[in-house]
Amino acid sequence: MQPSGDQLRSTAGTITVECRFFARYAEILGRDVLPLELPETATVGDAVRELRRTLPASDVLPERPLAAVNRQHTALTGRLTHGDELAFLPPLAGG
Amino acid sequence: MQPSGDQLRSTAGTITVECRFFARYAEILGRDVLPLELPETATVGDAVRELRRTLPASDVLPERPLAAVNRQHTALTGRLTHGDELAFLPPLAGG
Amino acid sequence: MDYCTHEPIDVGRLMAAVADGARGGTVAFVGSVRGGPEDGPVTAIDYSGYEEMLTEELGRIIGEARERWPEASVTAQHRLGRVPRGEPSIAVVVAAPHRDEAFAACRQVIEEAKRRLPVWKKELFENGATRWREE
Amino acid sequence: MDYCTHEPIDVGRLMAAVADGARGGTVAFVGSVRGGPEDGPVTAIDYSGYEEMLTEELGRIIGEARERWPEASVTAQHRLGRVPRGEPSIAVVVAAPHRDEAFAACRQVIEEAKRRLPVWKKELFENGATRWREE
Repeated sequence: MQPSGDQLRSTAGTITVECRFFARYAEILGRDVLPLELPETATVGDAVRELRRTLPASDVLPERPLAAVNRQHTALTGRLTHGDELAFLPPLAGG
Repeated sequence: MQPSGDQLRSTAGTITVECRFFARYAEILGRDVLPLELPETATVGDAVRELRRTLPASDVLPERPLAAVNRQHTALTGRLTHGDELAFLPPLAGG
Repeated sequence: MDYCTHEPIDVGRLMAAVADGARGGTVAFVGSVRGGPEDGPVTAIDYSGYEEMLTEELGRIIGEARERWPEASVTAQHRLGRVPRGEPSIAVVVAAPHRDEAFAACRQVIEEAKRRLPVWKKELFENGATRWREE
Repeated sequence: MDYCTHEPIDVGRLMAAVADGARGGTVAFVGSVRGGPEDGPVTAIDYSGYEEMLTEELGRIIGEARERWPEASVTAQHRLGRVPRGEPSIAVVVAAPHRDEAFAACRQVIEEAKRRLPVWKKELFENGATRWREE
């Protein structure tokens, strides 16, 4: 049985996540959202490597940035699922 | 040389202090002030013993009550001086 | 601001009194008259105090906190008289450059106030009864 | 009360929201925009946040405190947008039957908020310059 999201996948065996950038990252990258296609086994760390390889000015994104998946803090080893909202968070400065 | 307060002393070799009672003590004793004559070497503890010996309903005053001399917490061993304000404090319940 | 008041405590005013652009962390403790299940149907507490000593002693307690945390701005107020259930009887407010100091100083002042202030409370119950409460 | 606001934080309203006759101790932490000597002439901070996550994460942090101190009533609010020097950017308020719990829960919430909330600040200086502040 196949996951029901499969029909939305851009290519067989891949998933698409919505990357979101905030604060300094958004300012330097000049964007705050970006759809990203990844292999269906991809982790957050894989997304980081793909972005650092392809995005202009992508060195603003460190090798190990803080990340959140679907509005929850997530480790770089966290697995991604098609349709996830993947946010990259500059060092937090709340309060 | 004699302390200058000596002229105010009721009897040679004695001092007078103003006892103050609060809250439950004042309620049960039926008074909130009382002048007390004591030997000039008297301590707070001596004043307690004298009050417990002479005052009606004085058993409201425990053997070791909280006491303050001139608005500062004072141990029972604290020496008294003529004219001191000697307050007896029921268990504190501030805040 | 007087350390002892017979009026309702205005916590916002106390917070404004310690505020200042250089102190980013403010901690306030507010103690209120409690009348929950474990307290019985208390409608109010009559607070009485040895007022001259209360003022002096709270001044000493605040002075000790200022000495220990020189960058902190500290104030406090104890209410006397009849305080209805739910209303504040004491407030301690500390502003400091960093929150560690603000928490520590606020905590020290309320602990010392509870331990040292010459204040007594008489509970008033719904049925009109009263009782000295000694904790 | 929303956990995230673009308006000035009303600390008195937050305190009223947690108050209740059974909880005698209330502790509030208020963090304000600092512009003291060590901070340079900061006139305001522009706070930006990942708002959907900020709301969810602050809700989780408050939920953790409520779970650990079940008798406590806990609320908090983070302000976003331009906050002038001296005005609160965050407030955490806890009411509890006893002050130990109120202090502990308030402290846990502000520490977790500082550690976990997706919020960023850009300092605005008197001369018009701006700077991302990463702590």
